[in-house]
Amino acid sequence: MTNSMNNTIERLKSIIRNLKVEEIDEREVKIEIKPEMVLNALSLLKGSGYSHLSIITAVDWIEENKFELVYILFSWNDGGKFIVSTKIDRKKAKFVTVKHLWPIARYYERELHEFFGISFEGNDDMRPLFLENWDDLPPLRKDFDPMEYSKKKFPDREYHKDVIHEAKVIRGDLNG
Amino acid sequence: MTVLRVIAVLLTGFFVGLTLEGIARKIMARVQRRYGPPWYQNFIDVFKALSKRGISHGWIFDFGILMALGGVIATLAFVPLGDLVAFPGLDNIFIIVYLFAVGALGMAMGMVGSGNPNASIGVARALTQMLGYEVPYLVAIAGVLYYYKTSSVSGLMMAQQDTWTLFKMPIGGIVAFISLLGMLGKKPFDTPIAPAEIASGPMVELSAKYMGLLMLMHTFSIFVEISLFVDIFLGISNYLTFLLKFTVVWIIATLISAVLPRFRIEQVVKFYWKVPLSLAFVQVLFVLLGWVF
Amino acid sequence: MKNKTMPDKDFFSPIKAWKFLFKKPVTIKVPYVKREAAERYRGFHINDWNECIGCGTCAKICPTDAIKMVEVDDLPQEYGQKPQRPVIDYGRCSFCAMCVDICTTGSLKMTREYVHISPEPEDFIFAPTEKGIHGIEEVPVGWVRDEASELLELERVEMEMLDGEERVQSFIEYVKGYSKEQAIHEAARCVECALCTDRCPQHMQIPEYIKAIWKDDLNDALKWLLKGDETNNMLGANPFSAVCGRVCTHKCEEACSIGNRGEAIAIRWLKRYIVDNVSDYKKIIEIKPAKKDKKIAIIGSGPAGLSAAYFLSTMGYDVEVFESLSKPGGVMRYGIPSYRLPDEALDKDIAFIQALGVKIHVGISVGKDISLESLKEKYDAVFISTGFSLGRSTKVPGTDHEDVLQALPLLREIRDYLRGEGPKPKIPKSLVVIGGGNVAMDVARSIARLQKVEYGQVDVKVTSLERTFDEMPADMEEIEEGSEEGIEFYPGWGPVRIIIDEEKIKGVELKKCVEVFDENGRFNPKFDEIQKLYLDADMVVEAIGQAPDYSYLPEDLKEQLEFVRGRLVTNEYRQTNIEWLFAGGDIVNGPDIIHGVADGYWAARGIDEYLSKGVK
Amino acid sequence: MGEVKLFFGPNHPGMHGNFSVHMYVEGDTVERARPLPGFLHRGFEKLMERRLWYQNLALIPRICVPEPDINEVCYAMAIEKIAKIDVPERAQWIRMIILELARIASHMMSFPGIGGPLGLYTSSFWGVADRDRILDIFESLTGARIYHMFIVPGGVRKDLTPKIQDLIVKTLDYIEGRLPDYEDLIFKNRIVHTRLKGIALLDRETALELGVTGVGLRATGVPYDIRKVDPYLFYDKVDFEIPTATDGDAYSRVYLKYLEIYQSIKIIRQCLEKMPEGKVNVPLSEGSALRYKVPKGQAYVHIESTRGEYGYFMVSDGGEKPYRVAVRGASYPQTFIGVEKYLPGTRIEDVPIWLSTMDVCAPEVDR
Amino acid sequence: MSTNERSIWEKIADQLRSKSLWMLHYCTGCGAIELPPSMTSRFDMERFGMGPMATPRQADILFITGYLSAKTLRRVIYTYEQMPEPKYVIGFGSCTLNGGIYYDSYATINRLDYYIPVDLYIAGCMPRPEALLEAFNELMRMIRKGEANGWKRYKENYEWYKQNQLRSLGEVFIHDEFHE
Repeated sequence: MTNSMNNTIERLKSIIRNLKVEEIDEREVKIEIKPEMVLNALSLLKGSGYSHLSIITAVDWIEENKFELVYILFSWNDGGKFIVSTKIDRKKAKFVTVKHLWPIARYYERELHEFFGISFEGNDDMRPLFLENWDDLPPLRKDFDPMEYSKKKFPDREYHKDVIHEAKVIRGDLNG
Repeated sequence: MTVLRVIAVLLTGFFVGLTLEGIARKIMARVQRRYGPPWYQNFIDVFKALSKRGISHGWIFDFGILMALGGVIATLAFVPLGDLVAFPGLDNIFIIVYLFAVGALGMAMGMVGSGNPNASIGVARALTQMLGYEVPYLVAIAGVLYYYKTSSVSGLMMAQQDTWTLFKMPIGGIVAFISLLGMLGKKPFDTPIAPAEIASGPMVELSAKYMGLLMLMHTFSIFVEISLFVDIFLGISNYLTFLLKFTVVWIIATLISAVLPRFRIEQVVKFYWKVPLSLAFVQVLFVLLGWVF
Repeated sequence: MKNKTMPDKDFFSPIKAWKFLFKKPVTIKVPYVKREAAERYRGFHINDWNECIGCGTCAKICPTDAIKMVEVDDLPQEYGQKPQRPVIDYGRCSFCAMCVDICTTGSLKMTREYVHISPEPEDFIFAPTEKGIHGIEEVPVGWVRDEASELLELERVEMEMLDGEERVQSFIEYVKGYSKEQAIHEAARCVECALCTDRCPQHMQIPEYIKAIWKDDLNDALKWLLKGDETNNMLGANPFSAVCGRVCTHKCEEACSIGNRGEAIAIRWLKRYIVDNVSDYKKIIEIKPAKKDKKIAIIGSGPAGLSAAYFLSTMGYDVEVFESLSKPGGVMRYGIPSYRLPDEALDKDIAFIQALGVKIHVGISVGKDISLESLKEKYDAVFISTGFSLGRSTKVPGTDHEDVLQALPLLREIRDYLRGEGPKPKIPKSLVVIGGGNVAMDVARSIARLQKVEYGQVDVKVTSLERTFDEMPADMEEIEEGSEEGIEFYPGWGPVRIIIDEEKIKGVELKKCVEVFDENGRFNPKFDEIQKLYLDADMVVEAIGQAPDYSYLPEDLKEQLEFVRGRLVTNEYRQTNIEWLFAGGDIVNGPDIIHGVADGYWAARGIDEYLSKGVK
Repeated sequence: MGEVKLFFGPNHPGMHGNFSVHMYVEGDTVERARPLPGFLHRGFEKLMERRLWYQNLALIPRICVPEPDINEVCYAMAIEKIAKIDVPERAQWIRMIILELARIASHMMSFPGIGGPLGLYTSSFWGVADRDRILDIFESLTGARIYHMFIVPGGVRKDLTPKIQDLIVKTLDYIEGRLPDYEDLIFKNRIVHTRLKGIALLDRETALELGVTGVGLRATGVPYDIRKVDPYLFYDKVDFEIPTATDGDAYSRVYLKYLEIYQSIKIIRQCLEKMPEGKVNVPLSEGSALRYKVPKGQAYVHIESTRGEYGYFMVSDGGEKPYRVAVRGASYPQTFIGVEKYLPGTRIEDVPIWLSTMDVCAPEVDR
Repeated sequence: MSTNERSIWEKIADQLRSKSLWMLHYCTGCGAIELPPSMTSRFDMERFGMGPMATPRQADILFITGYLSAKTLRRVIYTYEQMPEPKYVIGFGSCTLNGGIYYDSYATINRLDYYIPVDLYIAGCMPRPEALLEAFNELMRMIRKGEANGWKRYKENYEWYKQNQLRSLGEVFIHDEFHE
C-alpha cells in the first residue's frame, strides 16, 4: 500500500469503527463498511484525493439475501484504488444517492435501478435507461434466467437440413 | 432551329453534366487513394432513382420539386455554351439570374413541404449561404458588366477578344470562382447538405423518383453555374473549347473540395462577406478607376 | 519525440494530398483479386472424420452453443469412439477456435476460407468434413492447435508410489492413492465425453463421479459409484469400487479421449480416491427397497456372485451366497496379492454388501456339502459364478515334479500365510515363472517379496511365448513395476522341459518362439528349435491360464447347458438354457473383475425379470 | 424558428455507432439534449455469468467494437489478480504490443471520426485504409481482424513469430511515414482550425468532476494516464511520454490522439526489442478448459484505453463461472452527463464533432 | 410465393438497380466496424456504385450488421418501412441467422428473418470486407435475375411479420419518452 493509502485508512478508521480492510494488491484496497457510514467514508475519500469515481456497481448475493454495493474510487496522484463496499438488504433494496458528490453517479444509480432494482433516495430520475418495455425481473439479479427469457421472446431457428447427408456428399461417400 | 438548339443545350447539360460528375467522383477517389466508380455511374444512379417508387409528402412537395427542375432547365436554355446559344439576344445575365432563383425557390418550397426538421434547417442554411455568395458574386459581376457595358452573356464572352476577363480582372475572377464553389455546394461550402450534421439536409425526405429529379436538377444547375463562369471569365470559346474550359474549372473545383472540410454556416457568410466581398469591392473600385490590365 | 506544439495554419499544405492523384491506389480489387487470409486465420472448420472420435468436447467448450453432435449411422462402432460428428451452426459460431484448441484428437481445424454467402438460412449449418464446408479438395488450413493454445491438460497427476527397492520388501500396498488436491486436479482434466462409460463393461457413470470429485462432493461421487444411474436401473453401479479402484484392468482409460494425445485420466485412481476418503458407505448410501418374497442362491462369492447378490438385494430379494473357501471374495481374496489389493479394501466392499442383508455361507462347497438340486428346491433362482479355479499346465517333461507349481494355489497359499491363516509356503531361491499374463506377474512379484524378506535378494525370471512386452497379456505397468522390483523378463521363449537333477529342479530349458498366433489370429505358436535358453531355478510356476471346474453340476443339467471353449453360453441377462439357472463371471465372460460385476448386474436384472414374470 | 426537435441518431450519419441524442434546437444552437442509450445493450454482464471462465473469452471483446483488446486484457488481468497467476514475461510484452497496436488502430479511426463530421472525407478514406494495415497484423498474429480473442487469462494464445514481427516493423514504418500526410491534410488545414479550435470545450475542473478520463482529460493540461499513474503490464519499463494540451477543445483532443500514435509506435518498437524468448502462457488453473476455476476473490482492474479509463470489476465465488463482472465503459461520463449538461450551447454543426472528439462510444456504454 | 415474372421495364430497372445500390448508413451492431474498410480506400465498394446514404428514403439496401437488440429492432422496422421499394436487406454474420454469441441474451433477437425479410446472409463473426464485397456482388446478381424479392415477401406476408414483431417486442410503436 502506498503511504497516502495508509494515511487515508488511518483517517477512515478514526471515524469508522470495525472497518474491514482487505488489501488486494499494493495499490488496491477493499474496505467493507456498514451502509450508514458509506456517505461519510466516500466524502472522506473524495477529500483525501480519491476523487475519481470509476464505477458504482452492485453484486447480487442471493444466498445471503443481500446486495453488495460497490463504489470504486481512484486517485490520480498515487494510482491507488479504493473499493468501498457495503451490503444492503435485498428485499428492501434502497440506498442513498451520492449524486451530490459525483454527478455521474446519477446515471450509475439509474442503471443499478434498472438492472438490480435498487432505488436511491434523493435520486428521482429512475426511468429505464437501456431497456425498453421491460417486463420481467431486473435482469442482473441472480434469479433471472436470460436463456429462459430469450426462449420465450425471441425464437431460435430450427434447421431442417440433413447435414450428415450433405457432409457425406462433400466427402465423396455418397453421390448427390 | 431554336428548338433544336435548346435540345442541344439541354442534352449537353445532361450528358456532360452527369459525365463530369462521374469524373469528379473518380478524381476524388484518386486523391483518396482508391479507384472509385465508373465514369457513367451517375447515369445509372439517376435512372435507378427514377425507377423506384417514391413517397410524396403532399402537393407542395411535388410541385416544389417540379418547379425546381423546370426552373433550372429553363435557366439552362438561356445560357450560351460557347458559340451554342439557344436564344441569341436573350442571354441576358439578369434573365438567367432571375430564372435561376425560380429553381432555388422551388427547391426550398418542396423541401420545407416535406416537414422534416433537418430539411428545414438545410433550406435555411441554403438560403443563408446563398445570401453569402450571391453578394460578392454579383458585385464582382457588376464590375465586369460595368467594364464591358453589356449584360448579354454572349456579349460578355465576345468582349474578351484580347485577354480573358480572368486576367483582366484577376481579383474579380477569384471572387467569382470562390462564389462559384459556394454555388456548386462544393466543400468548404457544402454546409446545406452536410450529411453528418443534418442528414443531407434538404434531401432528407427525398425518395426515389424525387431524388432522381433532384439529381438532375443538381446536375443542370451545376452546368448553369459553371457555364456562366466560363462564359464571363474564360474568354471566347466555341462549343468544344467551351467544354474543355468547363472541364478544367470543374476539376479544379473538385480538387479543392477533396482536401477541404466544410465551414459552419455562419462561418460561410462571415467568410464571404469578409474576404470575397471586400475583394469584389476592390475590383469594382479598380474598374471604376480604370485599373484594368 | 515529435514536435509537441500544435501546428500552425498552412494554406497550402492540404494541397499536398493531390500527389495521390498520380499514385497507384491502395485498393484491393476484390472480387477480381482474391486475398489469401493469414496463416492463423480462423475461418470455417474442417474436421477429419477418420480422426474424429465424436467425443463432443468441442460442443461443450463452444461459448455460443453452436456445435451439436449428430449421429452418423454408418460409422464404425468401436470402443473409444462415438458414432457422431460435430455439426456447426454458423448462425451461432463466433470463430473463437476454442473447439480447435480443445479437440481431443486434433481432427478439428480451422481453414482460411472466409466467404460463405447464401440467401437461404438453411445453408449455414454444416457438418465439416476433410474438405471443409464447400467441398474443396485442398483446403488451406488456418488456425490449428499448438502447444501454447492447448486447452487440455495432457499429463496425468503423478501417482505417488513406493519405489521398487522399497516396495519389494513387504506386501504393503505400494500405490499411495491421491490426496485431495491431486484428485481434484486430476478430475479437472476430464472433459466428460463418456467414452469411458461406453467402454466399461459395467458402464460405470465415470464422468459423473469424476465431476463430483472435482466439485469436492465425495458423497455424491460415492452415490454414483454404488448406485449408478438411479434413473436407469442403477446402470453403472459397482459394489466393488474399493477393489476396482485398485486392481481394475481399467479398459475405460484406454478409451479415454484425453488419451488420444496425452495420458488418459487416472479413472481407477480417482475411484479409489472416493472410496478411500469416505468413512462408511452405510452412512452415505441409503438403500431401502421394498422387500420381495423371493429367495435366490448364489454359488461362489467372487466379483460376479457378490455383485449379483448386491444388486438383487437392492431390488429387495433375499439372497444367500455359498462359498467353498473360508472367506468370501474369491479371486479378490485369494488371487490378487495384497500389495495390490489389501484385505481392508475388500472387506469394506463386502461389509456393505452384507449390511444389505446378504447372507454369505462360507466353507460350503456346492456339489459336495450341498447339491445344486436341493438349492433349486429351496430357492427361486440360482446364480452360479464359480470362476476358473483350476490351473493349466504346459505338460512339458518334468512338470509333474512337486516343485512345479500352479499359480492360483500358490497365490492362495501366500495370501493365507500373510493373513496368518496358513503355513509358510516354500520360498525358492530362484524362480522361473512360465506365462506372460497378470497372474504370472502376481506370482513373480509375490515371490520376489518373499525372497527379499527371506534371502535379501530377488531372483525371479518370467518367460513368455509373446516376443514383446506389448504382446504380453499382462498390463504394461505390471511389467514395468516388476522390472523395478528386480524381476527379469525373457519374452519370446517357450518351455521345452524342466531340468531335474537328483530329484531337484535345476532349471528350465526354453526354445525360441517365432510366432504366437497364426494368420487367422488363432493361438498356434511356432518355435525355432535350434535357439535354446537355459534358466536356472529351483522352483517353476506355471501361470499360463486357468480352467473352470464344473464338477458340481449334475450330469443331467450339464447336458442341457451349452459350452463354448469351456464357457457357458447365456443370453444377455446371463440366463442359461435352464431358466432358473443364471451364470456369470469367468465361467461366462471373464476375464476380469469388472466383467464379473457386469455379469452380476445383468444377471440380477435377468433374475428380477424372470421372477416377476413368474408372479404374473 | 422556435424550438425544433431533432433526433440525432440512432440512424444518423453523424453518429458513431448505434446511439441516440435527442435534442431541442433553437435556431442552430442546441438548447437541451438527452442521451438515449441502449440500442446496443446485449446484457454482457449477465451473459458472462452464464459462461465458463474460458468461454467468456469469446464474449468479452465484443463489448467494445473499435478496440476489443482492452476487454481481453482487463478480463485476463482481473482473473490473474484474483487467482495470483504469474504470467510469463513474453506474454506480457505481446499483450502490450497488441494493446498499442489497437490504440493506433483506434486512433486512426479518429481521423474518419472528424473527417466525417467535417466533410473532409479524404481523411476518412485514408484513415480507415491505413488502419486496415494494423488489422492485417492482427489477422496474422491473432487469426482474426476485429475480434481477436487472443489474450487469455494466463498469457496469450499463440506466440509472436519472427515473420509477424517483421510485418509489425514494416507496418509501423509505413504508418509513421503516412502520419505527416495527415498532419498536412488535417492539422495544418486552415478550415479545420476554424472548425475545431475552441469547439466542444471542456475545462479541467469539469473534466475531473465528471470523471472524464483519457484524451479528454489530458487535453485540459494534466498528464493523467493510467499507464503512468497506475502502471500495468510493463508500462513502467518502457519509455514514452504523455502528450498534453491546454486548450481542452476538439482540436487539441484530436491532435493528442495523433501524437499518441507516435508514442504507441515508440512503445511497440521498445517492446519488440525488450521481449524475451520463452513461454507465452500458463494455464489459468488446473485441468481442461472446461473445468478452469478461479479462487474466491474480488478485483478491480483498469487500463488506459483510447477513450480513457476502462475497467473491469470482477467477483469470483470460486466456481467455474464468474460471479459478477461489471464493466466501466471509458466514455460513460461524457456520454451521459456530458451530453446532457455540456452539449447544450453547441451549434448543430458541431454536435457530431462534439460526440466524435469526446469519444462517445455506444457499445461500451450499453454493454 | 412471389412470382418471378417481370415486365421488360422491370428487367431494365433491375439492371440499373443492381449497379447502383445505395446503402443505409445505419450501424445496428458490431458488424458495422467492417463497413468502413469496405467503404473506404482499401476495398472501395464505390467501385460497384455503392455508397452510403444518410436517410432511409434514399437507400436501397439495409444492412443489419450483426445482432439487434429489441430496442434497435423497433427502429429497424421503422427504417425498413420507410425505405422506398424495391429494397433489400443483407444480414451480416452469425447473429442475424441464429442469435450468434448472444443466443441467450435477454435483450437481443435471435433470428432476423422472423421480423423482416432478408435477401442474403453472410457468414462470419464478423464477416471480412472481402466477404462483404462478395456478398454485394452476389446480391447484384440476384437483383439482376430478379431473385431478391424480400420486399415482395414482406408485403405478401405482412400480417405474419407484424405478428412476430408484436410477439417479441410487445409493441412496435416507439414511445418518445425523452420529450415531455
